[in-house]
Amino acid sequence: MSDATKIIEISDVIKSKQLAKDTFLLVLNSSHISSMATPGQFVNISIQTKLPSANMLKRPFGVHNCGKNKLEILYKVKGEGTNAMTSLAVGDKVEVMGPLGNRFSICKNKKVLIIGGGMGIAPLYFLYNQLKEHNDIIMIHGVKTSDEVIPWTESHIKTHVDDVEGYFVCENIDKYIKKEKIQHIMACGPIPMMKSIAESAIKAGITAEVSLEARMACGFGACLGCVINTKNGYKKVCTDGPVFNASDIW
Amino acid sequence: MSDATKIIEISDVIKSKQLAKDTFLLVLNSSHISSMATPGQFVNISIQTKLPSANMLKRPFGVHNCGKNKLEILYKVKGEGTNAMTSLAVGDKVEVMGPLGNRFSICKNKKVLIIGGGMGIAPLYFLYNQLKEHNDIIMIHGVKTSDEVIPWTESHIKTHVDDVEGYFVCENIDKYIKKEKIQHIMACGPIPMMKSIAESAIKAGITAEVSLEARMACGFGACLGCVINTKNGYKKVCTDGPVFNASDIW
Amino acid sequence: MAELKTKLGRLELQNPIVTASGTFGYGTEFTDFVDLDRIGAITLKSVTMEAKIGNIPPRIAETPSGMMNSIGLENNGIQDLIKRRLPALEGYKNLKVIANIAGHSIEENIECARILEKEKRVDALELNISCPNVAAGGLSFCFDLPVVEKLISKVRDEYSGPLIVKLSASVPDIVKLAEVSIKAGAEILSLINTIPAMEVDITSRKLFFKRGVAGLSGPAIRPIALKAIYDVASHFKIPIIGIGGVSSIEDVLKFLIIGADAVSIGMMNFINPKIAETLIDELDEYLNTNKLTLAELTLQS
Amino acid sequence: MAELKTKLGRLELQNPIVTASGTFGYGTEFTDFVDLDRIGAITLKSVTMEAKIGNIPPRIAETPSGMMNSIGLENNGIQDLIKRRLPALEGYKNLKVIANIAGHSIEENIECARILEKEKRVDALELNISCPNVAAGGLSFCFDLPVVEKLISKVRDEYSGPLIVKLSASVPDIVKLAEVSIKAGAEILSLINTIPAMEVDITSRKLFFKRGVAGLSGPAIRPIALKAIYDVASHFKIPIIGIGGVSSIEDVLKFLIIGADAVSIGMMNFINPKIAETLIDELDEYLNTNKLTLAELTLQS
Ligand SMILES: Cc1cc2nc3c(=O)[nH]c(=O)nc-3n(C[C@H](O)[C@H](O)[C@H](O)COP(=O)(O)OP(=O)(O)OC[C@H]3O[C@@H](n4cnc5c(N)ncnc54)[C@H](O)[C@@H]3O)c2cc1C
Ligand SMILES: Cc1cc2nc3c(=O)[nH]c(=O)nc-3n(C[C@H](O)[C@H](O)[C@H](O)COP(=O)(O)OP(=O)(O)OC[C@H]3O[C@@H](n4cnc5c(N)ncnc54)[C@H](O)[C@@H]3O)c2cc1C
Ligand SMILES: Cc1cc2nc3c(=O)[nH]c(=O)nc-3n(C[C@H](O)[C@H](O)[C@H](O)COP(=O)(O)O)c2cc1C
Ligand SMILES: Cc1cc2nc3c(=O)[nH]c(=O)nc-3n(C[C@H](O)[C@H](O)[C@H](O)COP(=O)(O)O)c2cc1C
Ligand code: FES
Ligand code: FES
Repeated sequence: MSDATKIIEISDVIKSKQLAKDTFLLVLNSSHISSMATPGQFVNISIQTKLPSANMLKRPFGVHNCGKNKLEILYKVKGEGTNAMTSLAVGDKVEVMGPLGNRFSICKNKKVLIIGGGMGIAPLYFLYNQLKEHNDIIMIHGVKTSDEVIPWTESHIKTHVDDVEGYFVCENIDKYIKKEKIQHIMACGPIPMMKSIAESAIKAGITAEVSLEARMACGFGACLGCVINTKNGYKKVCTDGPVFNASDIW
Repeated sequence: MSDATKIIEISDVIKSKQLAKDTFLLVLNSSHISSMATPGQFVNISIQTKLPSANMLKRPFGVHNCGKNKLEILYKVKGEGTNAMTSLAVGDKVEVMGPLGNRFSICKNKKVLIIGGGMGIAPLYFLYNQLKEHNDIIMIHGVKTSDEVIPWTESHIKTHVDDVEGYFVCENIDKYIKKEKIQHIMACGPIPMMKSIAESAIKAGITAEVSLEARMACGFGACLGCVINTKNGYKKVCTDGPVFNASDIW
Repeated sequence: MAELKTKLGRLELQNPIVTASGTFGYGTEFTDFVDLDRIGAITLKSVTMEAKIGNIPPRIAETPSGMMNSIGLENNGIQDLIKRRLPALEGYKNLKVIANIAGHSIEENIECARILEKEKRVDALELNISCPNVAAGGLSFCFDLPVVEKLISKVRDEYSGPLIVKLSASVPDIVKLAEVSIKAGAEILSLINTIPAMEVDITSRKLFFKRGVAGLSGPAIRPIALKAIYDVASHFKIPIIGIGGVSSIEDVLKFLIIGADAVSIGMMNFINPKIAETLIDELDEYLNTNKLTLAELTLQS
Repeated sequence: MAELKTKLGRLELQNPIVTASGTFGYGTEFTDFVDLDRIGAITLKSVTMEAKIGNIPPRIAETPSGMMNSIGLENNGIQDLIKRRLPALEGYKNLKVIANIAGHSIEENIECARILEKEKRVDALELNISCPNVAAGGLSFCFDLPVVEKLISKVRDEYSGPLIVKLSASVPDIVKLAEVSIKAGAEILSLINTIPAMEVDITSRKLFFKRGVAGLSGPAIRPIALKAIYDVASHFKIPIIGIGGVSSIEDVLKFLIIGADAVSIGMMNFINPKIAETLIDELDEYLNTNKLTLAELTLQS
């Protein structure tokens, strides 16, 4: 469990921009969280509403990127919470709690495969930026359909589009690990994809870290709502994760 | 009961402006309601929120003024609904149901006292504009404190400020009716004030109409939630009122 | 167009969307907003033999994602229903009309049933034994199973059409209550009615409602309604009209899946008077898009 | 500063704001957000003799103005509580700590009480007989009054400190349940626990929670909690900790006025982990501004 102090910060929206179908980038002004967050950690966002009677649970989002006084969230519209977030405009205030959860490990001098499925890419962007100096990284963003392609300005992210190139993960990952001599995998995405990656890693005898999701009420270890089953029993995604060693789970 | 067709209109906010302490003017673009509404009628406003889970009841407001394609609401911030309304900005969409309820009568060639207590002034402004041509009208807006004074641009509204000039209604209305030879009173405001006006009118042998409020769920006669006690039993404020003959009630 | 026809025993609806008693007036209040003839059935406001003045106001309070009411069954009596309300609904050939009776005694309910037996515009009778807003009858019936049994069987004797009994979830044992109701002759069960609850006025430091108790409804109570429907549906084969906080097509689906055969809209009619029609369209669309039939909307294990 | 000291029988709190079991972890999870030493009392997550793994996920669903949980009393067992959790709370001299026990049998509760009797950091014991999320014990206790009586009196025999019994509103007769609890030795009653409810997953057409039933809490249930508190408070003189959807100072006032002597915050701790401290400040301010004392916050007639 990370021991950094969690805080609740009132942030200004600096930018809110649609990047792809149902996919938005939210840039927040943040002093504390932006300086404390590490890759893999997440924040809890209060859904903005003037109506206290809504009383909605906070929504968890991975830290997509951090800069000086700047915190970025990349999110997909799923239900009413994320839908409400799309109407955030520059200057609006947002309550952000964080940083929460554990980070991906700090690795060095390795050939690393960073792979994100769908919105799983969100926390990996921050991770890449931190690891790239000391590692040789291949980064893949897998999306189902062409309209989900995010126009990355950075050339290092290879986008794989299922409906154009065929489903990537299950069939190709084994070959890929061999061909590219991958030593470590860091991944985030849907459970079936994470599981398949974990199995490939085990088969190849390499290590893998996966970031997982669960329904949360608190985000900081108090409600016991976010458990997932691991080899050592239930673990809390919010404080024991969201990043787990794949071998602890599958 | 008015037989005009009620509709639900999606209106654009044309203007939202604070006029006094907690007092706002909301100007909406409206084609149907603005052309059908008559003085004393009200509309039901959906509190704007992106969150369906709020599920708030609509809020009733008197029609403050109507122009071509323009509907004005004057409101006071009371609780979460009206508080949420203050964040409406030009271009926002608002769902408005109306016109609802009954109008003040159309009188002619009379010396009329129009008197509004607090936000009770809201529907009377529209009324004045319609009656002024054919009647001799005195119009008073009573407020409790100086910060509630609305800077009317029209000279016909006399504002009476309780904390400066002393409480107006109970003590002065009898004298006023006599002195000004009032023949008919049209009023809207808190119940004790309406009652006091009704008693003065009866004493002076003149007629009075009062617009009343009640907690509403529907606004169009379906829930039976908005009743008030009259001499003929419970009546619905939403369809039998909000305008009542004072003598039917007290 | 998906097939939306719904059979609740002998009561056949063009679709499974119903409006709940007390939240849809007598139908005519809504004609500016919806085409009544498209709705499966409307349930009229509860009626009693004589006119009933109802409870002292205030009668309405808003609560988080819900509302409370203390109407107290105000109505103009059964003769007014017959003379003014039913004739106004004559023109709607596809709409089924459910009359809801809420006598304060067994006798009064028998009388109401006997009178409505003769009314052609009444397609089914709903016996309300679950209103929390009255001193006699109402919810208190539900706490006395022998009385429930007697009440239903007597009403059954008088009324030959489809008989619906409306239950509350706020009872010691809803499964037992359903069992007794079915044995006594209920052909359809509708549930749930509002939940007894309270509100305080901070300024006066008094109970907000004069009677203290009022009935809670709306989306807030939906998870409680779902459980009540599940409890009954998983024990008995009887047709169920599910009620309680329905506000969206997702809710309609949840109710149908968990065991309701039709879904009734209450409080949300006030917030969106067009909702019944909208939900019919959305249900049609959902079934088409997902290539499902109404019959397939059942709980998977 | 208004006087906020609150006596719940022998249990004296610096103010009437409490946090509810299962929604405040073991206190330490919240130290980044609140000063624990300012809170009246915190109630620890329910504990059992042995570690309990809890229910299969998903365990959380959001509902309109509320949430459902199916945690299933996951905890590391009473020894872990004593060795790790209680010592971490040693430093807070003004804070009262309420331990909450939820054994699946009378015997297990007796054992827990006997063990906690020796713990100085436990200022009061709350006996949870109302959890809807377990197969044995929990809410099922509440349906068997002789068992309630036996359970409470046995625990009473083992534990000499202030004994709180936590009730559910989802019982046949809460007044009767309260009566039995008081007779058996409860010194303080806390109410309400979560309400049994259900949720459906539309896509899979399955019940959302593996156990089907889960507990509903949050502002949605507040009007139901207010009624339960009123029902008990208007019948008995026993101190009451009011729980159920408290989210604002207005709610705190409503609970105190209707009959609670202290107010416990549940779900809202997740949405605003600073809420307990905020409400203490706002209560102080309200009393000052309105020149009222806590004792004057009672129901007027
Ligand atoms: C640790 C963590 C990190 C995440 N990071 C991101 C991210 O960077 N970008 C992104 O787009 N999404 C991310 N998610 C998923 C995101 O939290 C959900 O998509 C979002 O909460 C949906 O909210 P909603 O109101 O739009 O959906 P609704 O379906 O209306 O939400 C209803 C409830 O379910 C919960 N919920 C719904 N989907 C999920 C889910 N997949 N995981 C957890 N809870 C869920 C909501 O929080 C809410 O309580 C993350 C989830 C977790 C647990
Ligand atoms: C026919 C009619 C016309 C009205 N015209 C105006 C107007 O022109 N300008 C204006 O400022 N106000 C007017 N009001 C009062 C206005 O409706 C309330 O102030 C408003 O609903 C408060 O909403 P809230 O969410 O801010 O308050 P809250 O107190 O949070 O509301 C809680 C609930 O109580 C209801 N409620 C609260 N106060 C009142 C009230 N006084 N009357 C009826 N219901 C209430 C709300 O509608 C809501 O359902 C009118 C009321 C009625 C019945
Ligand atoms: C204002 C109001 C009045 C009601 N009147 C009646 C009634 O007369 N008879 C009846 O059986 N139910 C009555 N009900 C209960 C509803 O029919 C329905 O069972 C309940 O509101 C739950 O549904 P909902 O949550 O969708 O509102 C009333 C409900 C409301 C809100
Ligand atoms: C996630 C969660 C876990 C809970 N766990 C317990 C528990 O272990 N023991 C207990 O007595 N009550 C438990 N409760 C019930 C709460 O203490 C409280 O009684 C209930 O949530 C109602 O209060 P609220 O509406 O303010 O949340 C739990 C509630 C929630 C939401
Ligand atoms: S979200 Fe509450 S413990 Fe993880
Ligand atoms: S507000 Fe529903 S009848 Fe008047």
